[in-house]
Amino acid sequence: MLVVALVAFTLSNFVGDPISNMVGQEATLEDREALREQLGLNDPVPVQFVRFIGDAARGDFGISYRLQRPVQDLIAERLPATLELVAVSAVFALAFGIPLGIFTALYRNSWVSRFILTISLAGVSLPTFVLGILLIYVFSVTLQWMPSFGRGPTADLGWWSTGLLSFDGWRAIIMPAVTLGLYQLTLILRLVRAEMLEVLRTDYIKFARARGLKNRAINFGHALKNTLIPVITITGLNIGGLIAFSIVTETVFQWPGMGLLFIQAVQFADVPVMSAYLVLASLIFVMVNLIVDILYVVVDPRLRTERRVTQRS
Amino acid sequence: MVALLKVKNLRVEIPTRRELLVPVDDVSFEIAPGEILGVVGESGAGKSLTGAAVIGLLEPPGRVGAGEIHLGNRRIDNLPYREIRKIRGREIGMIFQDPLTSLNPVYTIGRQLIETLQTHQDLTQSQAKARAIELLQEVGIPAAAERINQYPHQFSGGMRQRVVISLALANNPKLIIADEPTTALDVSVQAQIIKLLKRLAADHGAAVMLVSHDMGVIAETCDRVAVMYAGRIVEIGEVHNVVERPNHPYTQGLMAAIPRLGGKDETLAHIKGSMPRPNAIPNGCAFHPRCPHRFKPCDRDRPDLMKGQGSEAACWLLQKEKANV
Amino acid sequence: MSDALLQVKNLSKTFDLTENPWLTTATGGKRVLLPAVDGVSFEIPKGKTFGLVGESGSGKSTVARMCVGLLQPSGGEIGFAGKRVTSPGGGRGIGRGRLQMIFQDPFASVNPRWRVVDIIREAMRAKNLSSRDQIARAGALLDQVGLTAADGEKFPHEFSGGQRQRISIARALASEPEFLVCDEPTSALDVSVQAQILNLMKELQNELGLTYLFISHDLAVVSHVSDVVGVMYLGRLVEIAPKAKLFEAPQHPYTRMLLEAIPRLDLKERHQESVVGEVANPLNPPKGCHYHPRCPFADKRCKKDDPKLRGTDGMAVACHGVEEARLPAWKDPTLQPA
Amino acid sequence: MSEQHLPNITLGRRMGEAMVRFARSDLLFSFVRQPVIVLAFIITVVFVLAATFAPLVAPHDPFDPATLNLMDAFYPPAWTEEGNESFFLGTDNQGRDILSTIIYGSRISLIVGFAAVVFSIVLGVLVGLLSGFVGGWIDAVLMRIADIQLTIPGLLIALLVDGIARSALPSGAREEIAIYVVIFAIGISAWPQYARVARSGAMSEKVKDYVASARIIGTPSWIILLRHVLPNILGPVLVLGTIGLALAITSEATLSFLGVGVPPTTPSLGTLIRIGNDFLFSGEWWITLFPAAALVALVLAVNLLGDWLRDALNPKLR
Repeated sequence: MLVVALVAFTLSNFVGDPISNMVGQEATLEDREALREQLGLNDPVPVQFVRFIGDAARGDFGISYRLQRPVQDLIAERLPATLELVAVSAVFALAFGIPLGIFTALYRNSWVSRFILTISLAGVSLPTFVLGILLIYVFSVTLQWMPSFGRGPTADLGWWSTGLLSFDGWRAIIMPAVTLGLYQLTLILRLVRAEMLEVLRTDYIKFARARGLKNRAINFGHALKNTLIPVITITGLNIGGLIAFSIVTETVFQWPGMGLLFIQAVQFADVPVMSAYLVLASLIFVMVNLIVDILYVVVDPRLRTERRVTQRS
Repeated sequence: MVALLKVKNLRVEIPTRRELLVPVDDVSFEIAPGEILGVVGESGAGKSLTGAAVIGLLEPPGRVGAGEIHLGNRRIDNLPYREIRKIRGREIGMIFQDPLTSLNPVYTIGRQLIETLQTHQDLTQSQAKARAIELLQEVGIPAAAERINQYPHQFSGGMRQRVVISLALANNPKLIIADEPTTALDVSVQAQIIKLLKRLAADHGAAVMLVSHDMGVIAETCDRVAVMYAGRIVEIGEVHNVVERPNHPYTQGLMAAIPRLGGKDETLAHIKGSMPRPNAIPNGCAFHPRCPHRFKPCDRDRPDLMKGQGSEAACWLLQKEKANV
Repeated sequence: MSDALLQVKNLSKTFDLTENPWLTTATGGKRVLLPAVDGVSFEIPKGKTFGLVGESGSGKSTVARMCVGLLQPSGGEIGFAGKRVTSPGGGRGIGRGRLQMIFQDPFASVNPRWRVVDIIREAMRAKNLSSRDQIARAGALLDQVGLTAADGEKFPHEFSGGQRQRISIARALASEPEFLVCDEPTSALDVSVQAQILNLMKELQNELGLTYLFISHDLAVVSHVSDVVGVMYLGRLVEIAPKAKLFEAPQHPYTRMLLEAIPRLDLKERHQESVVGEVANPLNPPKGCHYHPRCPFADKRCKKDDPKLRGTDGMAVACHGVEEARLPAWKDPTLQPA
Repeated sequence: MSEQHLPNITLGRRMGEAMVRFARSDLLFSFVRQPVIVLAFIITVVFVLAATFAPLVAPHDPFDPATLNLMDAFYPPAWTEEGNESFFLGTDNQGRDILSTIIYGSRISLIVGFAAVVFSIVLGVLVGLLSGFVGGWIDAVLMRIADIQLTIPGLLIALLVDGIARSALPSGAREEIAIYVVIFAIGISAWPQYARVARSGAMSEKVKDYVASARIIGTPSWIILLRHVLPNILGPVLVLGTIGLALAITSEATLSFLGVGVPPTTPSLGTLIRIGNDFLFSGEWWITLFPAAALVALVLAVNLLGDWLRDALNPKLR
């Protein structure tokens, strides 16, 4: 976290000169100096950093240079859109990725599996934005079934505005979510398959077969649980990937989320927004990692008791 | 006595991209109820594949290419999956080499035992649990009632192998196939596991097929022994006959190559060369290129098992003697 | 002893297995220490074979690796040809190439991507030989270990396990060593191939006057090749004796137990009452005599005091029971079928 | 020492033998058995050749203002009714030939992809070898850095590096070095993967006995590292590199699509798609869909090769 805060802070210090972005060419030198003072840009660097940390902890990231509004308000507006998109994509990726992975591992020589695998490789090779463009071209431009941009109507639940309560909202989220989730789906599919094949080759699976256990019990009782242990880590890492690629998806679909905010901020060197985004994103990464670690302990009993050290003779 | 297990002309094939490998060929043997048969051989002899073929667990693309396997009155090598599954664990139990990897690390040993019991027997959860504790006690695990809730990694190597044995014996199988059950263990633990295995087989009246590379383990444990070389049985007979008066030149070489405790400083007798790879098994008697006694027929015709002194061996030398008499 | 080629005195090695050393030190946590070797002493006279036997966790391989300088001892010293070896590296301290090692796994002990001839020539770096001479010598070495010079052009995967072990031996001989450390050289081999390698090693010893430190878990193999045998248990040497003595009249209860446990061709029924328990976790060895929890003769003193290795005439044993002469005489299991 | 080890007489013979070994190997066998892989290989070769000889192959030079004519703008592909014979895949808003821009664009994409992968392999393998071989605190520090970076998605890293580099540099230099910035950004975002593979390889190799044997002989550590350890870990690294190439090409396209990659003056496939995207709704689909198809074909082909290579080199999967 601290590292990210430092990066974000460094960013705000060295990336361009915000003053020239905020004021026009015709501003006088005095105006600029006054603004500098007001923003605290003349203080020593460590002081600025401490202030930055303190402000960030309170959720205060300053004022957007471009939009002239407090960053936290902008984020609060945009956060629900991105989180909804990421959540729907993640559910989509897991709900299809894991079962398909298991299927292709168990029936690895059937033509259906080979077909799924070939398709999945295409999925890996299809860059997110290309997929988005294709979907828009087919379903919005040609068939006109789906909206090509935006979230559709949203409903406010306190500070959270959701698009998931209306049919149009769902219609709007399907294409972005598929776009964002497909790459992760293929990754999860291939990972589950590889892990499952690995587990199915182990001695304890062979021993389970030798005890006459039913296939169902072996595949879903014994093999699956061992398969999921590494899958949890990768899925955790992939939540980060989803957040990163939401930038791309939001750009393609003009989805009013944080990613779009960020990429616009990058183009305008709107530093407060950029650093706020980074801090928030890394906060999410850290939380996801924590959850992954906890899940790990729940799934794997070996981590619950003290580690046994293997010895060398 | 009627044999419990009858293996007739078993042939195991593994098709590869380049050729058809035949790592086990024309293997026949019988095991009587309560008998312990040792299958001994060096790596690549096909002894483990023979064991796997009996219980129907050859790894694809390996398959039984020819021959028959009978358990009791029933032929079991051509059964559909549903039927052979019911035999595994119920009528044939199997023990693998490495106790560290034979148990599923994410489930308690109790769960694995109970699952095995309930798969084959109509038991309630509490009945199965009670039986599981009994089984653990039987294999010599102290404080079984508490340890049943522990995970495999909480057991030592020897204790884990005891758990593996209790799992294999859970449903009182008539036949136990033990594939190198002590190879991964220290000598002192090995001695205990062998003793346990012998005692349990006797108590349960089960027949045992003990696959091992260690002639010492076989000699201590078994009633009869089959010596395998390059996928075939080259000699079979009572253990003491095979150990003391081996008929096949390979068995003779093998026995002479084993260093004896406190033996004198003499050079060990040794067989030249090594076991052929399964894609290069010589014609005729597979052992002939290494055999010090080979003569005319050896590189042409494959010898069948023939009656010798004490044991049967697949060697033309026996035929020659008979012919000469 | 002046005729000893290798002298090991009070050798110890402790591995620090602490997961996160800084954090542990900073927080005052307890370090995880593995006392792999604890005060081991022995000598090997020139031209002889010293066998070291023990079960897993006994520390025998660690001793081997310290002798050739692969591991730095935590305590004690190693002397070679009268000189104290302080620095590691089979040789910088001793003079390159005078000590060599043969390893257990024939598949890991040669680089799979090198040709056999290059594998052997690597060991000749220290000798100033021309390429031609190196190749000629590599061929001669291959010949000596029962392969042919033409085999030098092949890659390791074209050889069987036994043949690879021969390559390993040829490589070890390339630097004309006086001393070979053999760490379970035949454990991965089949019996018939094991006999070939053991015979080869004996021949080479006779021809070249080599001295061996031979390590194995297999008592029978050790008894076959060694002049003197040392038995290790959980990092300590518990008994040293000339081979014949050790197998005829073992003193330490652990040695006796091993002799009872080892399977034999010649008997089916015998007594094995003392064969109980398993080697304790080396991270946390029992107090006093490490063997006391498994020993039928253990008393209070055994649980408290470490026994010292004592003896005369090249025989020594570390056992309070032997010292107090309260152990029964050894009954060979062969003579006393139960 | 290798040169001295291998006299010239045997070198030729050894190369001959190596060819024979390759011809008999399982690798070639599994290659010719799978037509899809052969096709992927052909596609990749075609792309590489076309990109290398772009000035010779491309029908037009899309970046020579002298040959551009705005009158040629928005021609659809040649086979449609309004198509123009000389512009096979049509033209864009400035009258540039789409086929030519794709060829030149692939050139940029491939250069960036290759350079980024080479950069991250060199960096990653260096770090990984050092980390795995030396161990101790060096390992702890390096791997902690890699772990931290791994939790942050590569795209975000690349965006960040790209953003910092852009604003830190004088605006005049931006255009010229933009391509190097992109290479650096993508390369730096991928090194931890190679570092991890190299490290685990180095760790498993260094405890093998052939390394111990070399130590006993007195071989210096750096020779052990280069001559013993490195060749034995290169296989998995190269497999990862092939898949990494596909990923790098994708990343470059994504960055360019977001407008922070290579500049529009020397457009890559991603830039072309970005430009064309604006015309998608007005019906000029060919401007964006053809570059997109080219990109997908290239990435898919490389991915197929990488996937096959991984399976073919992994003995467990046979």
